[in-house]
Amino acid sequence: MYYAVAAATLVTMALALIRALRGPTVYDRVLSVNMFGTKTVLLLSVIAFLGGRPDFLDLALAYALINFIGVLAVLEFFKSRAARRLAERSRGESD
Amino acid sequence: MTVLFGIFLLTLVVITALGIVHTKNLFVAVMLLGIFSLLIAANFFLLDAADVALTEAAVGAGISTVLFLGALALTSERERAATPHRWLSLAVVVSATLVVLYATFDKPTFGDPNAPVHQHVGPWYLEKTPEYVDIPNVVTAVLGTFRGYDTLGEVFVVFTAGIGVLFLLSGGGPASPTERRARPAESAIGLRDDLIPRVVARLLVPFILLFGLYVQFHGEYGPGGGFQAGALIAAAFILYALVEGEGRTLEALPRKALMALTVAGALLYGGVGLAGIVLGSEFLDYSVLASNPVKGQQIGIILIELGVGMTVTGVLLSIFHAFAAREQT
Amino acid sequence: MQLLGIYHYWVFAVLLMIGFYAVVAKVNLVKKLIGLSIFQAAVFLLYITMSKVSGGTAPIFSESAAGQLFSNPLPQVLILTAIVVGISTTALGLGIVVRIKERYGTIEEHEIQEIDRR
Amino acid sequence: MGMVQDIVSWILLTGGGFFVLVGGIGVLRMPNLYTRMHAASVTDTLGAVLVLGGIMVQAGLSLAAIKLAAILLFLLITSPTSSYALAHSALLAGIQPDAGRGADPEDHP
Repeated sequence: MYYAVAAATLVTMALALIRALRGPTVYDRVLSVNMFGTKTVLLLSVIAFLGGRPDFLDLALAYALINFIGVLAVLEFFKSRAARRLAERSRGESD
Repeated sequence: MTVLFGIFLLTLVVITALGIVHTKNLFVAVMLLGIFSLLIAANFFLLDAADVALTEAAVGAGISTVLFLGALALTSERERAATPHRWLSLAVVVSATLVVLYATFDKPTFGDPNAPVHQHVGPWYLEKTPEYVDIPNVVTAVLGTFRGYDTLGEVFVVFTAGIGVLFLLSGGGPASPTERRARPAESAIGLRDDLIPRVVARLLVPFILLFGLYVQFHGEYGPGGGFQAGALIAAAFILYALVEGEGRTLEALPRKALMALTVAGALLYGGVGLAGIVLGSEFLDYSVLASNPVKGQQIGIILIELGVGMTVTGVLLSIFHAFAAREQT
Repeated sequence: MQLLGIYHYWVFAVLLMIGFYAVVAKVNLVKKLIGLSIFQAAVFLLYITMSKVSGGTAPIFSESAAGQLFSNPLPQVLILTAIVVGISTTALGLGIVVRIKERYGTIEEHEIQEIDRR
Repeated sequence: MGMVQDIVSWILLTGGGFFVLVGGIGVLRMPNLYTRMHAASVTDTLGAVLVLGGIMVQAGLSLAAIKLAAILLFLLITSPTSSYALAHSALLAGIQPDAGRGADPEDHP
C-alpha cells in the first residue's frame, strides 16, 4: 500500500514539475515549488515507513518546517522589487 | 521497487537541471534550483543517507534560495546575452559526457556490497564504532572523532568563506548615506504588513529553533549534528528577518554576537583538540577528556558538534545579513 | 538489470555535464554559479550512490535495524560537510558577483571584458 | 485489532493517494492561476491529512506517531498560509481572478 501512495506522490511531483517548467506566470512556479515541498514531505514520511526506519521522520519534519521559508522569501522578493520599481519610477518622474 | 522510485526521481532531477540551464529568467532558474534541491534530498534519502538528506533539507530548501534571491535583487534577473560559441561549447560538453559515460562502465554495479569502496575503512568504522565511541549514529562518530581533522578543516573553510563574504560586502556601497535614509517609506510595502504570514511565521520560529536544538543534541542517536542544526537555526532567524525585518532580527542577535558565535565555535573545536594534547594525548584525541575513554570520546563529540553548530549558524546568518544590508543601500 | 545497475552513474555524468555546460557556455555570472551548484550536486550524488549497499540501511544503529547491512558511512560524512561548505563558497561567489555588478554595472561576462579592454 | 487497523489505514492511504494524484492533475490541467491554486491546496490539506493519518494508524501509539502528528500540524498551518500569501501577492501584481475567462494572461515575470 505504501508503494501505491509513494508512486502517486511521485507522479504528482512529476506533474508539478511540468507546471513549474511551463509557467506561465512566476506565481504558477512558486505554487508548484510549494506543492513540490509538501509532496516531498509526504514522500519522505512514506519511504521512512517503507524502509522500516520510522526514526527518520525527522527529515520530513525538517521539510515541513523549512519549506515555508522559500515561498515567503520569493514573495518578499516580489514585493520589494515592486517597491523598488515604484521608487525608480517616481524618481524618474521627479527628475 | 525503491530502486525504481530512485530512477524516476533521478530522471526528474535531470529534467529539472535541463530546465534550469535552459531558462533565460534567472529568477525562474533559482526557483527550479529549489525543486532540484528537494529532488536531490529525496534521492539521498532513498540511497540510505539520512544525515546527508537532512543537511540538504536544511540548506537547500531555505537558505540557498534566500541567498540566490538576495544576489538577484542586487544584480539583475534576466540573462541578457545569447550564449556565444554555443555549438563549440556543446561539442566540448558532449564529448566530455561521452568520456565520463565510458568511464561509468567500469563502475561496480549499483549497491554491490563487494564494491571497492566497501573494502576500505568503511566497514572498520561500522565495526569499531560501538567499541570505541558507543553511539548509534556512525556518521556522527566518523565525522566527530575518526575523521576529526577533516571536519576541523571544513569548519575553517566555512569560517573563511564567511569572513570573505563579510570583507566583500560590508564595505561602503554605491549609494550615499542620504539615500539610505530614504528607505523606510519603501520597506512598508514588504511582507511586514501582511498579517497572516507574519503571525504564522512568528508561531513557527520557536519550533524551528527547538527542532534545531533537537537536531544538534540528538545527532549522536539519530540523523543530525552540528552542520544540520546550524543551518536550521540560521533558517529560523532568516524566517524571522523575512517577516519582521532586518532590524528586529539584528536586535535579537546583533552582528557582534554573530561574529562572537562564529569565532567561539571554531575556537571551541580547536580548543577541544588542544585539550587532548594538554591532557597527555594527541590533537583531537578525546579519549583523555574523561576517565573512561569511551565517555571521553562522547564528551568530545558533543563539544565539537556544538562548535560546528555555532560556527555554521554564525557564518550563514552573517552572510545573509551582509546581502540584506547591501540591498538596503 | 545491468543497465539499471549503472543508471545512477549515468545521471551523475549527465548532471555533471549540464552543470559544466552552464559554467562554460553561459556568460551570465549568476547562471554560472547556478551551474556550479548543479555540478556540485552531481558530485554529491556520485559519492552517495557509491555508499549505498543493496538491502542495507542508513548507518545508524537502532532496534529496528538490528542485524541489517549498513551503507558505508564515510562518503556520507564527506558529503555532509561538503554541502555546508558548498553553500558558503557559493555565497562567496555571489558576493563577488554583487561587487562586480556594482563596479561594472553588468554581470554579463563579455560586457565586463569589453569594459576592461577600454 | 490488527485487521481493523490495516483496513482503516488502507482506506486512508488509498484516499490520500487518490487526492494527491487528483490535485497533481488539477495543477497541470486547470486553466489559470487561481484554479490551479485550488487544485494544489487539495493535495496540501486533504491529501496530506489522509496519507499521514493512514501512516499514523499503522504506527500506533509511538514516537513516530507523535512526529507524524507534528508534521501534519505544521503542514496544516504553513501550506494554507503560503497559499494565502501567494494569492494575495498575485492579486496585488494584477493577475485577475476570472474563472470564466479561462486562459492565462501573457507571461508576467
